[in-house]
Amino acid sequence: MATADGTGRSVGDRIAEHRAELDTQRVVLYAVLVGLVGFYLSPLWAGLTTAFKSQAGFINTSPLEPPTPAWFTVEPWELAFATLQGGLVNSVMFVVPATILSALFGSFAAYGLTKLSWRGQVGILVIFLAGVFLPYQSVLVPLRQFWSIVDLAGLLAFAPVLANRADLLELTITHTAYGIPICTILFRSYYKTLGDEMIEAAKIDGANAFGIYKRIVLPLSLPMFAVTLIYQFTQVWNDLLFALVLVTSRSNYVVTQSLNELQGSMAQEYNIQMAGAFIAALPTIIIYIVFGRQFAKGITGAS
Amino acid sequence: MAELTLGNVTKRFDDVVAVDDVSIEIDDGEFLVLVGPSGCGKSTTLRMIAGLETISDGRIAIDGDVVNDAPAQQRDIAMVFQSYALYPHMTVRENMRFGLEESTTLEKAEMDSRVEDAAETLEIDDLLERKPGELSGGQQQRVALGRAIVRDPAVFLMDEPLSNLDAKLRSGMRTELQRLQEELGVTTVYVTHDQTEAMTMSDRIAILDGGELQQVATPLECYHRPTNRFVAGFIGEPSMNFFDVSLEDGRLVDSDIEFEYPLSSVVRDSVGETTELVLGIRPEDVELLDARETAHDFPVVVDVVEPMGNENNLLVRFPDTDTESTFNVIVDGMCHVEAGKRYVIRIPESAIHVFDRETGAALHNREIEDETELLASRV
Amino acid sequence: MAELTLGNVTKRFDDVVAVDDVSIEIDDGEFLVLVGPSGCGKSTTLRMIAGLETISDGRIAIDGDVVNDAPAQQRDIAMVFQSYALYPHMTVRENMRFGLEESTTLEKAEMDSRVEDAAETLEIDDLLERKPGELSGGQQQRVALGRAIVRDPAVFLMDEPLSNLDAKLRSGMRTELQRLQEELGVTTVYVTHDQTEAMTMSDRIAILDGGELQQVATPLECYHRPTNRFVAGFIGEPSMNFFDVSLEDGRLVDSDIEFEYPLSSVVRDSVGETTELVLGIRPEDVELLDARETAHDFPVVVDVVEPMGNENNLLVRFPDTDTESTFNVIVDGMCHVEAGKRYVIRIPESAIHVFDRETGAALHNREIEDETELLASRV
Amino acid sequence: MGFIDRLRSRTGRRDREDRSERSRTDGQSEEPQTDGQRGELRTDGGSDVRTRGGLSRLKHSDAVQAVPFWLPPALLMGWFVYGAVGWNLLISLTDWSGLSQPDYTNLTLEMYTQMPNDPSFVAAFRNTVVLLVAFTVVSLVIGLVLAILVDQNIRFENTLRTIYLLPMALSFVVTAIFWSWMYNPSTGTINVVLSTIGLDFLTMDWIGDPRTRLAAIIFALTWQFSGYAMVVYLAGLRAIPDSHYEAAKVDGAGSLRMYWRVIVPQLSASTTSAAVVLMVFALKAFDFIFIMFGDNPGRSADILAVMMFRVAFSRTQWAYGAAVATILFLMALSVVAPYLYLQYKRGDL
Amino acid sequence: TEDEDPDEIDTGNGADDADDTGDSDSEGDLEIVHWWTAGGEEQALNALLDGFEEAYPEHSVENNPAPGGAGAAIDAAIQTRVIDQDPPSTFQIWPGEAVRPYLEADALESIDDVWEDEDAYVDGVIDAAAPDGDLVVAPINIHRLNNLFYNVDVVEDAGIDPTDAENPEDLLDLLEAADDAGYVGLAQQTQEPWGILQFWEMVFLGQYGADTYEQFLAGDAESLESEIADSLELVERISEFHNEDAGTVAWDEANADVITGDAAFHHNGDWAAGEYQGADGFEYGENWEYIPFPGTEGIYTMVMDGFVYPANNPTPEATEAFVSYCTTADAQERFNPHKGSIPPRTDVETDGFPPFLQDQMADFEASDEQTVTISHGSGLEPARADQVQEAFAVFTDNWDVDETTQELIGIF
Ligand SMILES: Nc1ncnc2c1ncn2[C@@H]1O[C@H](COP(=O)(O)OP(=O)(O)OP(=O)(O)O)[C@@H](O)[C@H]1O
Ligand SMILES: Nc1ncnc2c1ncn2[C@@H]1O[C@H](COP(=O)(O)OP(=O)(O)OP(=O)(O)O)[C@@H](O)[C@H]1O
Ligand SMILES: [Mg+2]
Ligand SMILES: [Mg+2]
Repeated sequence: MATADGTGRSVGDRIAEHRAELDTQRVVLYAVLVGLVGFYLSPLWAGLTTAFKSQAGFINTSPLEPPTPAWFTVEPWELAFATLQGGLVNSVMFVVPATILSALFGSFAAYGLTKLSWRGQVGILVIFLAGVFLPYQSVLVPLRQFWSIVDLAGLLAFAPVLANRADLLELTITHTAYGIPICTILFRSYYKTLGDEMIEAAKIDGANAFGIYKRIVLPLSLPMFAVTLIYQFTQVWNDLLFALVLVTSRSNYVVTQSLNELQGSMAQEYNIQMAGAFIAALPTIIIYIVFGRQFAKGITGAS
Repeated sequence: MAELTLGNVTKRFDDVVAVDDVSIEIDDGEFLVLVGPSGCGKSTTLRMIAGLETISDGRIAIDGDVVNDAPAQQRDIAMVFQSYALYPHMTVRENMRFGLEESTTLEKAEMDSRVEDAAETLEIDDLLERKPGELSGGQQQRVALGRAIVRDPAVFLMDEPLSNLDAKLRSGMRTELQRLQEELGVTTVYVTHDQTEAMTMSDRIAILDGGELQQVATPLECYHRPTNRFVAGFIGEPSMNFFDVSLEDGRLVDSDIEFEYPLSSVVRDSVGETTELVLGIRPEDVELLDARETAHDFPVVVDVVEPMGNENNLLVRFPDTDTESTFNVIVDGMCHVEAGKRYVIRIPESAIHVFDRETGAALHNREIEDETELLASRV
Repeated sequence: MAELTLGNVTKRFDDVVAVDDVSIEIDDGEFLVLVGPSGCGKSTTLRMIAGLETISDGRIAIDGDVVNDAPAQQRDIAMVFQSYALYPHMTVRENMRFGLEESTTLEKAEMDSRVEDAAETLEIDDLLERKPGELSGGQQQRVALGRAIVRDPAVFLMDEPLSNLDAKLRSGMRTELQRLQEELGVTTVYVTHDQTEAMTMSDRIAILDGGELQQVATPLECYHRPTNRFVAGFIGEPSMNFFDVSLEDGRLVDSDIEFEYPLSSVVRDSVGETTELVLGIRPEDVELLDARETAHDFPVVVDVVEPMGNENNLLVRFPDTDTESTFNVIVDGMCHVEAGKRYVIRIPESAIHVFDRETGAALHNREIEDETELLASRV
Repeated sequence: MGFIDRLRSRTGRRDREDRSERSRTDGQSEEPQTDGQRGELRTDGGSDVRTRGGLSRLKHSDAVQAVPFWLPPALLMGWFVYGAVGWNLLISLTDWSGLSQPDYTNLTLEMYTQMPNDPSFVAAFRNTVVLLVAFTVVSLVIGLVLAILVDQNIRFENTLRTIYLLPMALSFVVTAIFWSWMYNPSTGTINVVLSTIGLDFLTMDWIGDPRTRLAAIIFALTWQFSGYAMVVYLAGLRAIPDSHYEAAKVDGAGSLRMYWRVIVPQLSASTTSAAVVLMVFALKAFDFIFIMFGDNPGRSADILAVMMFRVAFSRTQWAYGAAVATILFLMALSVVAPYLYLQYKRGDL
Repeated sequence: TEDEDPDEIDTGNGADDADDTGDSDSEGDLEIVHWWTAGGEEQALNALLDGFEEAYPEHSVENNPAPGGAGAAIDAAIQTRVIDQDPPSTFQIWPGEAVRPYLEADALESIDDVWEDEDAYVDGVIDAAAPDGDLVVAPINIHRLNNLFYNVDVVEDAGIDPTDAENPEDLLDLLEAADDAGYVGLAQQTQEPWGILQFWEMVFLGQYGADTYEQFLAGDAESLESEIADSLELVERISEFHNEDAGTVAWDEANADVITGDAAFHHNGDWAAGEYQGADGFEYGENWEYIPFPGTEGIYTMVMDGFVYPANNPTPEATEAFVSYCTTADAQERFNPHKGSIPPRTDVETDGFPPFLQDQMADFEASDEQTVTISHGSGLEPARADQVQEAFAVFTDNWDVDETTQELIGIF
């Protein structure tokens, strides 16, 4: 038998070695993985324990220790919630419509650009795609200018309920617009996987472009809507920058602003801040845990 | 049901001419199969008929009405796709109803009854409430057919509808499709690259190559009476053997290998003045002997014997040539042939084809007894 | 080069027994083809030999050394994958060198010369600097082969290496592969589900079904001397026709269709006491006549005629049976048969096989003249 | 009589026995179907398939039918993205500052020419580049390692993947709060952990000390986004056929060498796409720094995004802020444009 | 129970004419934007608003706090609204140069007419309230910045007497002694640049006096190069005695070191005293004390808050009333004890104030000079102030005296 490696060691020797290697390798692998879990979770864990500690408990214990009964308190949560309450409601009020609108628009655009074939769509697509990567700072000043010229509150003066929420409406429109590129890309990558033949079959079956969208593409997009909505919700919910610039009245503060306020107040009460951080992050964490797979799909679809 | 006419149809994609001046008249109720090598323009032709692709030149008419500019939605056609293209979110029933809902104003009850009738015919009536994802390939195939049938279109178009099925299922569906088309009598254009399908299903075969139509004829006509070398080589598996020869003194000669094949006057006459020729003979028409007997017998070396059980596939070559220039011979499976040995083959003159080497045109095709009977009609 | 022994090898995946107690001795330099229906355990067997899958039971030995527990890296094997598994970021040269670099301590120059030699043999020496993405399917296939060859391993393993190629290329590669293996004389195990490959390339065929080994024998032995009904039905295309019959008074009887087939005493004897039988006859062994002459002739209706040019494929059935129970008959292409008409078929006793209906075991196989010569060796 | 039977009877085809008699002409001998029969089935007069004019052709062309779908979103997005970028450019050419409205009559490049002399800009620019490169590289490396570890057929794979990716679901506001506390030199987890495991000498004032501040930010951002790189790489790894691993094994390569020589080189597409997205995250890291340090993080951690906000919104030097924003946009473009071009070349668009 | 129907009050308070009432009704609420959202600040504002509503029951208030980063967030919000000419009724601002951009944009109206008792104010306050000569911002409180707080026990333990320190250099000796005794010398935060900026301002003021400081504010930094460098160097040397975590903590965390007895000194505005008063068993005079920052005796460095009357005012009358009210003794008496600051007026009753503030009020009245600060917005217009902040952000990074000196000079 031609042993190509020239070592000439018997097969039996090599086997024994191999077996032992295998077991230790697995043990090390799991140890590393668990260590990494520690690394990724420790800030959250430390934050969680701290949020349940009194100020004294925070000072006197190490951050990773769970609170002992002596230091245990839920007061930080109550205080943080009191501060964030308004922001939470406001955030929900603009994040939900912004998310839905940008997903819908994205789906429209992707359908128009993918499933109906015509020249020049790549050009337009590139315009959409480049929008995904826009740093928001580059539009901040004009954005502020734009919304001061377009006086939504004034336009809506006839309906005071809306006029009072003009800031949130501005945020909704703004986030919708800036969400369109990524939603378009997400839907497009999905629509590309839908067979052309299916669309052609529908055409031959007599359906027009709108009918095809409504009866074929839209129902088939539902899983992608889940992905897009989840992704977009997280993005919009987590944003601070636009809110900083566009929201001027405190009654319209969104949750990230309220959370910042919690941090900005005079004394550094970490326990309250941590509780606040968890409260503000709760919707996204829940979504993430329940729809982890779709979330991952969303963020990777962006590339 | 309708007549379908392609008149000088051409399709250009940028600089590629995908379909080049193709004219075919397809009769009402006829089953026409389009075959040809990959990329020859089969799908493009079909898609132009369907209205999925614009027509660069020429005209397509259904029952005399030119439909060049009608959108797919308004041509009265139904198409079965290679991938079936079923709507995955709809049940079988909804899939089949979709076309009716979109293109007619039928009443619900009528739609349902049509769908159910078609489903019964196709023996998928118990699957009506399932989604395509829950069906096997063959069942999906039937649903795709059903979807086409319920619309009662003027023309059926099918683009390799069986190619996703496994061999066994394919041969079953082949028969069924053919039966159905005959029963319904709907004019059908069927694209395939599978010879068996082309030969067995069609009323006529249209053979395309490089976008150009080569021949439109019944299957056996194409097999036995090819109009040119391309068709002769394309139809038949293993394909016809070709030898480049020159005509010298009424004999076909390949001077490199001392091959001389005397021609009878009949063949001689049909060849005419052309001297650069190609001799064609199908593998199954070559006979294997132990010794030379006639002038049409030649010594050969058997290079490879591929026993298939029912027959043996031989790769043989003339002595003193290299392994590159082998040709195929098929002999009976019970006949024991040894690789590497010398044998004698006979190329019967009754079975030879002769082509013009330059144009490829067939100058002489083989003899057939009972010719009209064998070729004229589809069996 | 080496001998390869599989001794009672079993592979269980959770509750699936993928390979069940398989024993094969593969000789030094032999070309063994593993065939069987999809999911029968072919790939699993191969992967166990390669060391890519652990062995649940039994042992695998290369040249007498049991390698059950050796990792793939340390078994002296090379494998050609169905997908070729070329490394897309390396040039052809790098692909071919990779195995040498990883598993030997050869000098650079020696590696290069080996790679170039192999490339020359495979006629890919002008492709050495290209990346796999720039090669056609057939060229990739060759590179994959080359990668295996340079390593000069004890055993070649190939898992459907040709299935990604188109028909024409496949038959070319088939011959080439076979020639190469003969030249190199490396013990080879080759998995395929393609009959033609199995029949034409192998020294011996091993047929698996449901993880169990059915038969290991030369191709023609499998074709003409199947050990059981499964093998008889699996080998041969179109496959053997089977009829469920009972043995009554020395005749094979199907009372439903008034079928009576008298047996000669030779056959009678080989059948023994079993009465529930299956009669087998290959399509090409059935003869088509115009009128009954012997007791082995039966009236039939021809349902479908599929003209293939060189032959006609008939679907026939006994009168008064339904379309479900047709069987295949192959007749010459020049023979004009009309669908729907009645004919007579002859089932020659010399060509019949008889199986035990319950166990499937072959009780009688067909007669062959020249038996040893035809079956014993690979041609 | 069923629909199919109607079809059948219409065709005149009866039963199978007759089939062989059928010749090609018998189709023509049948009664032609009346137009009315089909016409009544159609809503749109579809049986009328005579040639229509070019207008109809245009109306039915895909290009025209696509317009209502993509144009409205394109306009909305186009205005807010490209309109705003253009407007921003325009503002950057004015000398607008303070609390009045801009004056567009006198446009100069002055804002740009003063940049090189502004140490604040130079520092922010340098930090932005450092952040971009270091953060991207570190995240990619960690992501790749994570992906390879997770790809080892491990148990609880989903759980682990979820955990590694979790930080990405959180707002910068939240993670900045967590990390500013993690980095607290006396009570923060990092130093507490370091001293409990006896590495006291490593404890530092991570975000107080300018030498470590940017590194600390990068580390925290890596914590947040390496999971993303992992997910991308995991997808890349999964796309490599098993047979490549197996071929390498059979070829005699050990695990490490297999990854190094066969697997990792095949992940270049994943690397590019992950790198681009990570860089864009880095350019957007404003929220994080703003929460941690306010709008004045010091030269050691200032980045263009923060500087832009500070200059424009704290100092009301709108034109200069817009100019900085333009530079930021150009940086993003310089990352994205080659990527898009590459994608286009590869035919992935 | 205090929420009585406004109409009822209206009728009961017949002094206002019907037009007024009608106007104030159509005017809507008085929208006040400020950043006082927590603790004593919130209480102080509420006390002020209560007083205002008592005095002007016809005006109702819409409290619109915009907190975060001591004014950082308010900037963006207010600026936008001012640019849009949609300002709130009134908003909080630092009297002094912070007002400058609004003046330049003609965004503020003069409040000369509604200002009550100009005589009750010292010059420094009037100057800050009228940067261009017209009064535009009504100050409501004054914090003092030039305090040096210390822990009495620590100081005694270290054997030092803070009152010995006559100038900033002397402080260095005190810190050294404290350090020798094992204490943190100076509890400080350097995470945000204003901490070290305000400290430098005190050092500079202490070393060179108010005139030189004013010269710097006026923009003549160039001729002060060596002074600036010297003062920076001293700051740098003092930084040796900072708490270790100065770079990561907020000021109140640093200040906690003084309360716990870990640190000897803390420099800050008198808001720091709020922390001491909040700590149990930590009494003024007994456990903690303060001195004016060494070298700044007789100077009162003011950190004020005030309210303005924006142009294009949505509620002119209510705003007028509110601004006017802010200048009254009543308003300032209500507001300041909670806020921990002193009233800008010198005629406010001291009884309601804790002893520490009473001492401060006395200092204020006795002060020769009142200066403004860069670190809290009143000394320089915002754009400059922000650049100075940035320069100090750099300084806390590298403690490079020369570089920072040049940068400071370069700003003007
Ligand atoms: N949309 C298109 N743009 C450009 N060229 C095209 C397009 N569609 C087809 N072609 C070209 O037209 C020619 C014919 O293509 P077609 O799909 O009709 O071939 P086909 O006969 O159906 O082949 P196959 O058997 O592989 O399906 C090919 O050369 C193909 O490359
Ligand atoms: N990793 C696995 N886990 C569980 N079952 C498996 C696994 N691999 C194969 N099997 C099962 O083992 C059986 C044999 O599989 P194998 O891949 O060997 O079949 P095969 O003969 O190669 O089929 P094919 O022709 O389709 O490649 C099948 O039933 C398959 O489902
Ligand atoms: Mg095609
Ligand atoms: Mg397999």
